[in-house]
Amino acid sequence: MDLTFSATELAFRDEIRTWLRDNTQGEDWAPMDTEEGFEQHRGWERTLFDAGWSVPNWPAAYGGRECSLIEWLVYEEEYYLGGAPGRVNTNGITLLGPTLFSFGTQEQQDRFFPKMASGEEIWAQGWSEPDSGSDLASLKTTAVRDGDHFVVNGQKTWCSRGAWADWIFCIVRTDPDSERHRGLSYLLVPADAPGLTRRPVSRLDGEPAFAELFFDDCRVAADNLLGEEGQGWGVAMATASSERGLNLRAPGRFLAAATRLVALYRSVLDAGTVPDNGLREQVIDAYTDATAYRWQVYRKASELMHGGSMGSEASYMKVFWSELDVELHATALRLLGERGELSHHAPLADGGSWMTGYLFSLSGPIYAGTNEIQRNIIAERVLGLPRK
Amino acid sequence: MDLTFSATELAFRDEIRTWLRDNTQGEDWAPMDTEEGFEQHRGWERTLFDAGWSVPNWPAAYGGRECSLIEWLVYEEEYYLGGAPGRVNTNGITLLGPTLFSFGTQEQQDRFFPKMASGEEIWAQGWSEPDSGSDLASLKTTAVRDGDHFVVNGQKTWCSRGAWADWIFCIVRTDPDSERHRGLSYLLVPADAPGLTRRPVSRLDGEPAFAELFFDDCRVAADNLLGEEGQGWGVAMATASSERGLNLRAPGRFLAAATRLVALYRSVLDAGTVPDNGLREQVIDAYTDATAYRWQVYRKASELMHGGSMGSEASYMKVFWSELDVELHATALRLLGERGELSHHAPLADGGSWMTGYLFSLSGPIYAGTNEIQRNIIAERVLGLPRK
Amino acid sequence: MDFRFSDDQALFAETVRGILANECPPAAVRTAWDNDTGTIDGLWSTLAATGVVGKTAPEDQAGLGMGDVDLVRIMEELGWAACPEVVLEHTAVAVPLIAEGGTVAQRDRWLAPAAAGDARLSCSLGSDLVNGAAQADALVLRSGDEMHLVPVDAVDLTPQASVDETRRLATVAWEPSEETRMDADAAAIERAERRAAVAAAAQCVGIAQRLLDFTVEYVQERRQFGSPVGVNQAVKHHLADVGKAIEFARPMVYRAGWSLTAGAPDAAEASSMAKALASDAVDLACRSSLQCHGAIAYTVEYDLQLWLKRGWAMAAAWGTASHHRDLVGRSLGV
Amino acid sequence: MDFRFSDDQALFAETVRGILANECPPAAVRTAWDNDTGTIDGLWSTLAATGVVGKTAPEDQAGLGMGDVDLVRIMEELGWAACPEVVLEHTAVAVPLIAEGGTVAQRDRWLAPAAAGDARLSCSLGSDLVNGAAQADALVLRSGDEMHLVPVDAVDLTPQASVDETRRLATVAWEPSEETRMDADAAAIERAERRAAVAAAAQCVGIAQRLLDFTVEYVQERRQFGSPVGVNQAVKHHLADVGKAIEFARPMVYRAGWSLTAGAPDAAEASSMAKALASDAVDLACRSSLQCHGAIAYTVEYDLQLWLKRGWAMAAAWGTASHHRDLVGRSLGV
Repeated sequence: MDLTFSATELAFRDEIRTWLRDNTQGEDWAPMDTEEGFEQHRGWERTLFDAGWSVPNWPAAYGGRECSLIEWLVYEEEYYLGGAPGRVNTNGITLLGPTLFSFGTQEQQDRFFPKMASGEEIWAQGWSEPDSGSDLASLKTTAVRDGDHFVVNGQKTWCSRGAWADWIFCIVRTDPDSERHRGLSYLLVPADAPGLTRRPVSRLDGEPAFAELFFDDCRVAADNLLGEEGQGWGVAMATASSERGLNLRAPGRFLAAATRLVALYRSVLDAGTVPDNGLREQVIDAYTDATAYRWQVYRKASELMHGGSMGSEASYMKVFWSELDVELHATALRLLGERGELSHHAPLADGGSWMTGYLFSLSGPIYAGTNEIQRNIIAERVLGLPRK
Repeated sequence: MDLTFSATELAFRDEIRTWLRDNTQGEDWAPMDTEEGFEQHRGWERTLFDAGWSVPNWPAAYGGRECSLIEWLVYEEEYYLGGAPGRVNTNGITLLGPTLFSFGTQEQQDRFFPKMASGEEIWAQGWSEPDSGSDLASLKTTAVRDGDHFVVNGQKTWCSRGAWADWIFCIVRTDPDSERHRGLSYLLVPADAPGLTRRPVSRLDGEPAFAELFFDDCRVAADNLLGEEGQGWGVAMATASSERGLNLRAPGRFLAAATRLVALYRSVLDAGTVPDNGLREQVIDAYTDATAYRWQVYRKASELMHGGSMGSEASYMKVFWSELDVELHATALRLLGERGELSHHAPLADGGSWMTGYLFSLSGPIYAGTNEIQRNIIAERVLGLPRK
Repeated sequence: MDFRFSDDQALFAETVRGILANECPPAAVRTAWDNDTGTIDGLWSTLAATGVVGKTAPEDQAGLGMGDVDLVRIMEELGWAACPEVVLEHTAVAVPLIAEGGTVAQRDRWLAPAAAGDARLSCSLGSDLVNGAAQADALVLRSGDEMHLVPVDAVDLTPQASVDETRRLATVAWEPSEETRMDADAAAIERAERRAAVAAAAQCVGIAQRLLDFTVEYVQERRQFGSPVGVNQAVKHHLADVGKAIEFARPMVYRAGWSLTAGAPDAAEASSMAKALASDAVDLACRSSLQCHGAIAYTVEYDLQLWLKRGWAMAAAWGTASHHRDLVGRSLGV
Repeated sequence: MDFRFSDDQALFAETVRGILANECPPAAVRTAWDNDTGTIDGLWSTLAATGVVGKTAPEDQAGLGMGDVDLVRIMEELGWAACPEVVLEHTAVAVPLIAEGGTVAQRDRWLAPAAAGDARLSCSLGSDLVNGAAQADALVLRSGDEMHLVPVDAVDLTPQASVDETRRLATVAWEPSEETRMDADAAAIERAERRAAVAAAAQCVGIAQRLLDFTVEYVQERRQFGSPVGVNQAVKHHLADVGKAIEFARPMVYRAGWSLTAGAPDAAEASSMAKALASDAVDLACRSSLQCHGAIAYTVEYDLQLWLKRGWAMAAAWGTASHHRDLVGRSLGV
């Protein structure tokens, strides 16, 4: 065990820190899920890409710098502590990206990765359907082969960033007679495909961050199949448990938020408005949990870099970071007292609202498999409790 | 709504308060579940009985004073705030008692109630079996009719106060071919019945508070059947949901404990050993919850006194008081810091140990139906969620 | 000791529930999200005509002369319906404070119109934020140890957006003067704070109950993996815990309302306990109802959000659980 | 940055695990409950022979000269086995403190025998209670800002019963003198406090893991309503939460051990975070394992109680979670 950052890792840290300091000054960021904000954030993706900081852990051929997993964690810490804007192409880079590396053909990788890295093509996820949320395997959207195309019919929903995305990665049923996990395929769909209609849906914070997608004899080139036809479930599950996927969410965001929370507590304490109970402990807990999450991630990364794998234990990660995030923001609201209800539109909220962050955090225990399902996975697959 | 205590209720309060003050001085109480303590507590039952304070809500004919439910709650509050010793015959008076009122024959009531009230006969509950805990209906102990007797064979366990009790109220299978809830009967068994062997089992605190009961062709007079043969499940369930049963546990105990907790916090605060975080809030929460429980119980009592009934909502009560009790004691242990681990045998624990109270509290979420089962009942029978 | 509401009290609450069912369904609440006033057309008049608005005004000023214990069930119903009208600010806080601590001129000028609903009042007892200030005719405002009654045309308002867009909050710039000053002493101000806490607590209980009702219905109907979502024990236990939180906050709220009306010695402690428990209950109800719904409830199109956002707002308004716990601690001497 | 233990570290922990499986099964722990010493016959000698007891003593004093990062896995194993020997007090706290802050005479007198296990030490850094004092040859004790090393025949002990009867606690009456005084300065004492916290945290993690292992096995086997108890989602989620608490306490403990050995700037903060998380983890493990067992675990006959009581004791010993959170808060400036 050696928890010293190496000279290489430290140099890497200095480089990203300096670059961020020099490149994140002065701009006001519109919310990402407005039309204006979406394009503004797309521009930021390009800025990152041009400097080689969009996908630092990717191969150089696709705009990366092939950094190690540890360096990627360092990058993420610096990114959030530096207050840089959110990444509008996260769904592409962290969800589809690893899957495309594993299952994509050379042609597909060459076609999609450069534009994904530069933000020229922003990706959204089209998995859920109105009747298929937690129970994804019940999905009904069909894609029937017709020559060198698939003809897609059905409806997708809760498609994050779907209102303005350029491409959507979908799971569809290519064998109409199949049931449950069989007969599904993973299909990459251009947002301008004929027969695809999008309806923006406003998220809890009022921004149109979701879309409903209506496929009406929508034709998609068969080249856009990712993995084998009928093997979509396996491809999708690889995404979910990928070591660089959502479940190994970098600790930088939570450390940055916990640091902001500590600062908020100090400012409220100085103003004399914080009652002398529970809140101090909650602030300390949030900071402690963010730190524990940090070391857990570094530990897992060390194992992954040396041949380890992370299967169902990823569910521990997802439950922990998502509930930490909710508690952290709930504590901030308590600290704000009666001002806690203000939205980010309120002048008193000073441009950044903890309520908005709280609303965002509340999606964590729901998406990518609810925390109830994650706990089932922990109990059954990590601890070995009986399923039935 | 009128939450003023009436003149009668206030006079009642004064009377019990004065009597307790005059009659609880100076005696050292051995733990109830030791042989010595058991007899000492039996003597206290007699003292209460002689003064008319053993079963104040019972008919005068059996030693009560026919007080109202509200007065009984007042009595319990005074009892616990006055620091009077625990009631060794609680299982008889509060669990079997209401059932015997509902299902007992006149002869049975005349036979059992006076000695129950005076402590001459202490009762224990013989329901659970090694393979039948939460799933009580799977019990296997049989009682086969033989003339005017039943012949009982089988094993009971977790029989609280069973080591020295005089009588045990049991559920047994009188129809050996029956399954689940059918074919059960409720049988009152004298502890000296031939063929009954008892083995004391030490509780977590080391006191032999449980017994295992072994029935080996044990003969019990058929007169001791409570309710109809084969209807034992219904009789047992009436016990569990009785308005004066365990689920309407009087708030006095928790109010008294919360008051002690506040005093502990003050003393620790004065000594300067309590860190400035969470603990104050936990103390306030415990006191608040005990108060909320108090008003909830008075509210339910008001409804019950005027024709209302409490069915499955009793599960709310059981979950609330049992978890309040655990949290309250856990908070005390945190306040005690490194002294929290001391048992009541330690001189520094000053004769009364919060750890011992904590151990006791931990049985609350387990017995009389685990809190997991209570929450199922709430969801299914109060809220109407589907069973399957 | 009898904890049951009188028949009159129960009947009044039922009447209010009926009115709100007609005039304050979710679609109507949505109009208040989008319109200029944050209120529902005609609802204030109906509530005034029924006696809700003037319930606490003195009988010689066209009111019903009733107390907090008469209000708690009504406040629950207002919460249950997510009613956006400023009944809390007007009826539970401003009117009783003017009745108790207004000058003769203030009482004569405002009480009768307020009781009739012809004048609309809002108030702050110390918070920066005043709800519905722009729609009010006058505001009850605090300046240090004094309370003032200020016509709305004498103040400058800066709108402050709430997460709940029916709550038209504003910060207020104004000048205290001898003319605006009320006679209310510290004890009267403290009673007003308790009234606000209890009324807000009752609304929280109602909001929490609605969130629970909504969610119970959803998990009975929504099917995943071939069964209703509600068969899952995790869902059952989430909702049982919400039910428990409501079940034990409610009698505390009733007790606090009674203690305020009766002047019982536990009035201060009980009202803070009530708001602490009710804020926690609605907070839990928000979180668990959202979680048990899943993504469907994470949109503004689905009606649950109306109660989620009212719940978050009311959990904070008139004192967070932390604030009221602190007050309980002070009264316990810790 | 590499978070993996070295092969040597892993192998040593495996060796200790094997020894404890042989010499410290539940039946042996029960002998320590009942006998005069609170220890298991021969186990101390075995641990000494293996190098556990002398692991932290300087190499020139017959020790292995290792640091906290080398101890954490061993401490976990001691917790997992509910080992009643005073390795924490002796090896993790007393020996390093004497090595660092003992006088030359004290070092010469005590370190070599302590490293060999021939002398047994216990200690307090401020607590009233000293574990295993009567069985020790000398005690490291605090008097204000000073540390003293006192032969046990120079103190008066009053036994203080712990809920865990293998923990033979005592209060100590003694007279500080020039002869007993150590050279340890404030920094050395603080390092000792951190070492104790990290070692105790590691034991808590091991105890919690054993409680979880025990309970997983039980709920797989115990049947009610025709199925294993473990099919119930409530049981699954209780145990998933225990697993989560352990999973996130463990790397924090490892980090704290490394930071102490490396003298990293986060050593104080990390060790308090570690003990806070580990105390909470073992506390949750105690409560949930008891609850998932039900009545069977509520007896002294069933082995779970050995870990429950060790768990409650170690959650409190060397600083409760509340105490260590307070220290974290101070280091954060709040």
